[in-house]
Amino acid sequence: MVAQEVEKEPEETVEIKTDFGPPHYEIMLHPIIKKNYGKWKYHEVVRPGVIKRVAESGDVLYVVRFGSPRLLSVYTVRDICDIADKYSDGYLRFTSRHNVEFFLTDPDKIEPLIQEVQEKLGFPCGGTWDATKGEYGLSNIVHTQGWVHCHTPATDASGIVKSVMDELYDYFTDHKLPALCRISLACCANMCGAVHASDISMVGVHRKIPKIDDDAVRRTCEIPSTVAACPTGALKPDMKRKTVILDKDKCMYCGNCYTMCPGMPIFDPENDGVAVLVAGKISDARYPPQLSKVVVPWLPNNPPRWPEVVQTVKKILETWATHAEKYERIAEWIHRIGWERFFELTGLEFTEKLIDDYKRTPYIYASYRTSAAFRW
Amino acid sequence: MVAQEVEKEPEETVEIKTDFGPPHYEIMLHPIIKKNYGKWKYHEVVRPGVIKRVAESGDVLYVVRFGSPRLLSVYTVRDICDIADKYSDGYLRFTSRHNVEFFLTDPDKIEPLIQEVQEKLGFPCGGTWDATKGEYGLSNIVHTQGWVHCHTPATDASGIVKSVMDELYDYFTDHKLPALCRISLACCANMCGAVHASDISMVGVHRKIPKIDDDAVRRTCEIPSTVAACPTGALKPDMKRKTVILDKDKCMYCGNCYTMCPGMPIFDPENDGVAVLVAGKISDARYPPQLSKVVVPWLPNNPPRWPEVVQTVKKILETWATHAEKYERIAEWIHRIGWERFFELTGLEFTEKLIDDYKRTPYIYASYRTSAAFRW
Amino acid sequence: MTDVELPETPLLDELEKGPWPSFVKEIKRAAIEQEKAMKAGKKIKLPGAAKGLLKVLELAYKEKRTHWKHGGIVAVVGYGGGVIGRYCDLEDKVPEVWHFHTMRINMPSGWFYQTKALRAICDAWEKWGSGLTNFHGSTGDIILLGTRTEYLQPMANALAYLDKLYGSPAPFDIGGSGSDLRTPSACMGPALCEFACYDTLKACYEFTMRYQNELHRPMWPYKFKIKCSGCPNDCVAAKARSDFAIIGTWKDEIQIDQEAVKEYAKVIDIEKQVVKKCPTGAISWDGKELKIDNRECIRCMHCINVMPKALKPGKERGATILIGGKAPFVDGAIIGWVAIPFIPENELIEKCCEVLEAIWEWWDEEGKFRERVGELIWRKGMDEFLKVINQKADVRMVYAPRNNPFIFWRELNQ
Amino acid sequence: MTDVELPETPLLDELEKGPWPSFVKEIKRAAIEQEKAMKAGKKIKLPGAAKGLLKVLELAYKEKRTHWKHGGIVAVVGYGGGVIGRYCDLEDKVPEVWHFHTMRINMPSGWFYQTKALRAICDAWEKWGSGLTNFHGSTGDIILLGTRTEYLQPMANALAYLDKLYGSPAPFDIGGSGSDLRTPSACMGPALCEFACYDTLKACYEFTMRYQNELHRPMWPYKFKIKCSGCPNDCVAAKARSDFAIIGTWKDEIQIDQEAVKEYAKVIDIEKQVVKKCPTGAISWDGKELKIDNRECIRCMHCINVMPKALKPGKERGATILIGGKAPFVDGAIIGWVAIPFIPENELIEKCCEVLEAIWEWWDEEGKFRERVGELIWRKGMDEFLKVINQKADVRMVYAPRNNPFIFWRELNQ
Ligand code: SRM
Ligand code: SRM
Ligand code: SRM
Ligand code: SRM
Ligand code: SF4
Ligand code: SF4
Ligand code: SF4
Ligand code: SF4
Ligand code: SF4
Ligand code: SF4
Ligand code: SF4
Ligand code: SF4
Repeated sequence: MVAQEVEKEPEETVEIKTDFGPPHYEIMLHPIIKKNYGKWKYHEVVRPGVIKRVAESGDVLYVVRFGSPRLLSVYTVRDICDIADKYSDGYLRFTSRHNVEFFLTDPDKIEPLIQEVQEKLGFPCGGTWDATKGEYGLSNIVHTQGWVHCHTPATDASGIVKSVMDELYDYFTDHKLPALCRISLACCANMCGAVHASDISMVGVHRKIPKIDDDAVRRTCEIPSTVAACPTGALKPDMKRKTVILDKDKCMYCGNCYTMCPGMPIFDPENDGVAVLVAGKISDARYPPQLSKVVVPWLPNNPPRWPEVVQTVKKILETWATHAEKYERIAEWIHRIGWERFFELTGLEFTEKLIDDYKRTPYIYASYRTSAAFRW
Repeated sequence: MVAQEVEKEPEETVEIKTDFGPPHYEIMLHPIIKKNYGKWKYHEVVRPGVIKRVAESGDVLYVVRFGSPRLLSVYTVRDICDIADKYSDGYLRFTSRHNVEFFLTDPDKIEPLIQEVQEKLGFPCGGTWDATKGEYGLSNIVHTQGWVHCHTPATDASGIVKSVMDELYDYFTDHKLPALCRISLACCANMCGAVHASDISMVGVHRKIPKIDDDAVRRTCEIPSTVAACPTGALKPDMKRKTVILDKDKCMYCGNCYTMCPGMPIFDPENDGVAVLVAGKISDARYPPQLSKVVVPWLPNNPPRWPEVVQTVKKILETWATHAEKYERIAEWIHRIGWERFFELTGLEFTEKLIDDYKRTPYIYASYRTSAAFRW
Repeated sequence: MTDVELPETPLLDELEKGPWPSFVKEIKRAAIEQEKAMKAGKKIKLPGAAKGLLKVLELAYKEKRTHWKHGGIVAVVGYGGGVIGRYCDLEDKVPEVWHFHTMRINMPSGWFYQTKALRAICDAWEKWGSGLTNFHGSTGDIILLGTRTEYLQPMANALAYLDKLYGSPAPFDIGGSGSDLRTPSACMGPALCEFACYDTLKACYEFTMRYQNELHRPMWPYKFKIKCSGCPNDCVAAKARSDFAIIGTWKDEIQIDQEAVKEYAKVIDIEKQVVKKCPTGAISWDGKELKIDNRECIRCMHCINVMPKALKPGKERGATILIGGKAPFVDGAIIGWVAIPFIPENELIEKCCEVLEAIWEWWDEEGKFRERVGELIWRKGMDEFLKVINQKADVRMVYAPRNNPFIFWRELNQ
Repeated sequence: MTDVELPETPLLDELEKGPWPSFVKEIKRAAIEQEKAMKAGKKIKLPGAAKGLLKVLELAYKEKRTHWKHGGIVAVVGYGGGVIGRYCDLEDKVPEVWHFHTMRINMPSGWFYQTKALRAICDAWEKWGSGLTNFHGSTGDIILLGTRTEYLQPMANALAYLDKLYGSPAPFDIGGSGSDLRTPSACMGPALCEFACYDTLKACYEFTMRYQNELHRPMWPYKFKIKCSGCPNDCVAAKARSDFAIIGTWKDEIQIDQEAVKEYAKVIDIEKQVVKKCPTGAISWDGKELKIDNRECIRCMHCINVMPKALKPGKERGATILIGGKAPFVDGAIIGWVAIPFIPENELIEKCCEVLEAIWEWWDEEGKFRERVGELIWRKGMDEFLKVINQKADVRMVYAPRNNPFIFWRELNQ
């Protein structure tokens, strides 16, 4: 006991402190940002990855953006800090799509910064867009844990993202797209990557019913809540045997039951895979927000580089980029050309799998306004 | 017995004959129509109510349309026949909106025909439109039985139709509207008038729960099918008392149960009334078919002339007619100006009653294509 | 006329005023003339019915409620449908209309008539019924409004022998009601309209004749309606009002008569009225030539509607089938949706029959009591429905693909 | 670097290739550097975790399946959420990552940092965890990926005293997980963006601070997310990804600097890029003056986005609240819909708190287990919801009014 006490770390002896909350954002703001907070006049895109921000005060700040793998070792984070200290007065931020941004006041430092980041971190400069010109870069892919950390994935996250971004790299570093295009990935239908409203998205899908391990169910699961978790009513309690019974015709392999009950794992190496969705949108710009639509119901898991998924995403992106008008996001483009043409141009096949048969969402939703766009 | 047999009518002695079907349409066709069947070249609207049809053969037929009250005594039908014999070679037709049409080969007979119909029948010539010029007449109101014959109405049909058409008479006899406008009426939510896809429609609505007469239920109703008929699950069987129990919070006064079971009448003189819907559309022209939308949840039954209903319909029609562009039907007009403006311009009030909360229709329907408009 | 005494109807009298033709006048006319005819020695079985209706209706107007009661089952021999039973809840007060059943009579395709046929119907109904009609009911039938149970059969017989007994060019048969095939209807189509992409009258007639049994003997979960429109203008509102809508259309190029376009250009603003209004921007007009990019055209009809002399549907004609249209009970109002994007004209009737029969068999087996076919498809899924009708999925069946990945892979889980 | 031995990972190695930065490199780097640091005498509690992850991940790639198991409940003292428990099903083979729990750390509003803060986190996590992070998780937290149960508390303490123990400018607190308020997030808003219609960072911070209890102690039917976007561009995807989305907007007229418009006219095609793309056709441009019919403008942002120097949101600013956004389980994916069309900027935070509290109380009482608030509203009706939040119905809450007349008139039936 004594020996142990001697070894205690400071973290083991402090008093428990709770509910103090995150740091106040103000202390995290670069002085120029703090000074001009709420008083920015306009911005201009200087080159892919570099946004010049001009304040009413006349102050100018260059925000320089770099792609990140999101999964970072603390050693790389420290390298990032070194660079921020050197170029950015010790301040930086991350974007909502996990890119890193540095703040420069001296335009002459932009090129050296880009050089140094590329050399030290290997992070590309880009991910921005220039709405004035109507020229768009592709940004980072919002994604999830996959095989790195989660227990329900039907596919990996980081590996596909890496493979897709390798293939679409030039779209990140340059402004070659006609409009905003947001790509997202979620490794299961829980959709932590919020792929349900992205221009292009990939979602891990299971295709086999969960394997019920009666023993494990008995040991680890609360049967009523497991049964209740099934959206399609495919599960029934078997009170006698203290387990659950599955109606395989009703199951749509969502894995919801597995989330509630470890006793019914749903993964299946050969049948799990990736569905591809398109035409989601969130901003109110021009066209109201849209849910993503499934255009490929399943592609195989083919690690380490998922060529089928990568090529499908690329094909969609490039078909769109070739045919769309300026500012026409995928949803808007398809709205103009029709879904008939979308399938024709991309060469994807429309099958009965793509006709919605998920009946739980009530039609009332179709009448609710999902945008802040209105007349007064 | 013998006496009775002597009195028998011919209809009482013939052999029963079934399933011979309606007359073949060909024998009902005017000779010019028969000759040019499928070989019409084009039409032209000569004046409101008169369509000149030109065949590839060069034949010309004038189709002259008259408004009808639909409810006709056999004596009036005979008068119509007299006129058809005189002007139209013994042929005539009715339109899908219950107007009467005569066929003339001699344009000089048009005016005399119109005169004679007006004098003898009091039917106005009109109900047509001229798509070339983009000038539209209002046609007859498709409607239902109401208090004349049905057992479930929440309002009358013919009385409101007469009152509305009296008020909008000039729109029938002239081409004063910017686009097609179809008005329909159904006296209950069964919607026999198919008001669910009309530019303007009136539908009778109940607002009180059915009055359960346990005795009558016992005598006249099949309890399981009555319970099953309720769309909202408001009814439960009371097996002991052999009747049904109603959850008044779930009931939306649809009268579906009353259709199944005479023991629970739903009418209520003071609370029954008329809802007004707008912006339905059926044709594929320009804009896809649309379901009608409720814009006034209730107006009182105020017979014999329902001034509140008449004025509301008129207000909507004229507001639209004043503001819409050519070819812009109500749905299209509102699509352009926004529902905000619709309520503002018409002075109607938007309340929570107009927000959909009928959850039975599945959202999948929102993705099904309800038109024949596609690309090949 | 006024030697016949009518009940006092101060409220209804208000509806005799005004320019639009009055249904009250019609009821009064029937009341008066039928009585006069009887007095004049004509055989009239139900004198006073129209008068009775006036009384009941006046009371309804006063009390703001109906006085009609459920019908119960009334029918004619051999048929299960076609009659709507109706009783009055004022039996003592207005015995004339205690029974007041409606008969639905199958109209000819397109509502075309010879006067001889109409006169015959009038004569028979003057005798056996109230003398009141609807031309037409909103499904399309001739509606004979109000008679007694015992006169249903003779009236049906009168119609069945309308040619022999009343000089009609053909007899008339009963229409649909109850859980059966309802009387199919059709727009005037090729009879009068240059837009018709298939023969609507013929199709309607064929279906009616082929399915006499289905029409006359309710034996399904619920009603089923067929309507035939010759083009996407849909003048019989088939998309909204029939479970099975046959909408004429075409696949190839709109036929253009450039000379005729130039004629129109003299009287209308083609740019504004046609080019700008095309929903897909498929049209261009340089003042000399009208060009249509037929790959972009969605066959909405607008340009053709505006310039019927200059434009015509293409030559590769046929029809689209929309399924499920209906009123809001129980699962909500449905405008039918695409079940078959295109059937060529020459295969149309046969193909429709094949599909109809497959649907009915399935619905008969799977449908719940009072479940329309559209609702059954919602419940079972388009997947199963497409198997039933033996069709492949087509993107034209949807406005957009599904928004969720909750796809059934039943073939992998057998 | 290579004096540390790494497991063989031929599949993962493929993902070190290619131009995009590699997460595999990151894992390897952590494996190597953590071991080196330990060898160099640094206190490292969990050496080999990253190496373990490499092994597990390689196997996952080979077998095409995850090797992670359900977490069970792991937590830190005083908190119910913020930790995702995770175990590996290869306990024997890879004991290094048998426990591999994630900690969610509440980031500062807008993801702004001083390097000092980041370095401090790195130092603490190098010691107590795998040395692997996500900057950031997709809810917005800093994700600390992988540690053992017994190190959760010391790491939480390290963060709570990050200022004192590691020289951070401020301590860091745990974020949300489980059935609680999730860590709110905000777009950069006024910190960098000229479009911000309210102070997103402040709002986000205020909510976070006021609802520490709700954030840290799961006690609701399910999760609840708040996101703050400064304008309708919605750069934190609040509409789709939060139950309660606060979207900045304005009510009055777009501010126009005509001179700046002319400048833009020199470099872009205003007619094509701005006028034609306005969804309501509210803009006109005659080469000299840009006119906006603000009655027609729906504040979609497009014109402002294209010409930020020339156009600005109006002066009467505030926000729209959209309710219900979420992923597809159970009742389907939801993009939130309008609950409150407009709250003026100066009332925004208080009003939101009032509404949030009302919603939570109701949801807590009425919500089923694992029912998101949007789903509860679908179940109960907007009618009831509007009473809960004390709002009047507004046509801006819907794209269109209802299509059926099945309206509840409960007030008449009490
Ligand atoms: C930095 C960031 C906000 C943050 O707090 O982190 C941001 C920053 C800007 N956004 Fe954004 N947006 C950011 C995520 C988003 C998102 C969310 C997302 O991607 O998940 C959206 C909604 C996406 C959607 O609709 O699906 C988003 C939709 C927009 C739009 C709408 C564009 C459109 O045409 O629909 C604009 C307007 C525009 O294009 O100028 C916009 C405009 C901008 C501007 C121009 C605002 C400004 O005045 O500074 C910023 C710089 C754009 C650039 O890169 O050139 N931002 N922006 C986010 C960058 C993510 C990244 O690293 O790529
Ligand atoms: C870590 C994270 C993904 C990531 O890599 O970024 C994540 C990871 C998990 N999410 Fe998530 N969700 C994460 C953001 C989201 C988002 C996006 C967002 O918040 O913007 C969503 C969609 C939006 C929403 O809330 O609907 C999301 C929707 C879900 C759902 C489905 C919820 C639903 O109502 O449909 C589940 C299922 C559940 O709650 O059981 C889920 C459940 C999970 C669990 C806890 C799986 C589970 O059931 O145990 C995952 C743990 C993974 C792991 O092993 O670490 N996660 N999850 C994100 C949280 C990081 C952070 O705190 O910053
Ligand atoms: C006679 C009738 C068909 C029949 O078999 O009975 C008919 C006849 C014609 N319709 Fe129709 N339509 C008839 C009911 C309909 C209906 C059904 C209804 O009203 O319930 C519709 C669908 C209504 C809807 O969309 O809600 C209908 C939508 C059209 C349209 C589409 C107009 C639009 O802009 O949406 C056209 C095209 C046009 O305007 O020329 C059309 C065009 C025509 C043309 C021009 C076709 C032709 O070449 O002859 C006909 C004469 C129009 C005129 O009056 O000037 N017809 N038309 C019906 C007359 C009813 C009446 O008495 O008023
Ligand atoms: C007579 C007619 C109205 C009219 O005045 O024109 C009519 C009258 C009745 N309809 Fe209808 N329907 C009539 C056309 C329609 C239409 C329109 C159509 O066919 O184009 C519809 C909407 C389309 C549809 O089928 O959905 C229609 C939808 C209904 C419904 C609701 C069906 C549904 O699935 O939602 C009912 C309720 C029922 O079946 O119990 C109904 C029930 C009834 C009943 C039988 C009431 C009942 O439950 O007993 C009515 C008898 C009235 C009476 O006393 O004579 N009627 N009914 C129409 C038939 C005349 C004819 O044969 O030509
Ligand atoms: S999307 Fe599914 S598998 Fe991926 S992190 Fe979220 S819960 Fe886990
Ligand atoms: S996987 Fe989904 S649908 Fe299948 S049983 Fe589990 S919860 Fe139900
Ligand atoms: S709408 Fe209703 S009340 Fe009117 S005729 Fe049809 S069933 Fe009867
Ligand atoms: S009126 Fe309609 S909702 Fe009410 S109990 Fe009857 S069937 Fe149910
Ligand atoms: S539907 Fe078409 S073919 Fe039939 S009448 Fe109308 S316009 Fe003519
Ligand atoms: S039919 Fe309609 S879509 Fe086709 S060219 Fe004419 S207006 Fe355009
Ligand atoms: S949401 Fe609006 S205010 Fe916030 S960063 Fe994006 S553009 Fe700027
Ligand atoms: S904000 Fe959008 S709607 Fe308003 S004027 Fe600009 S482009 Fe048009």
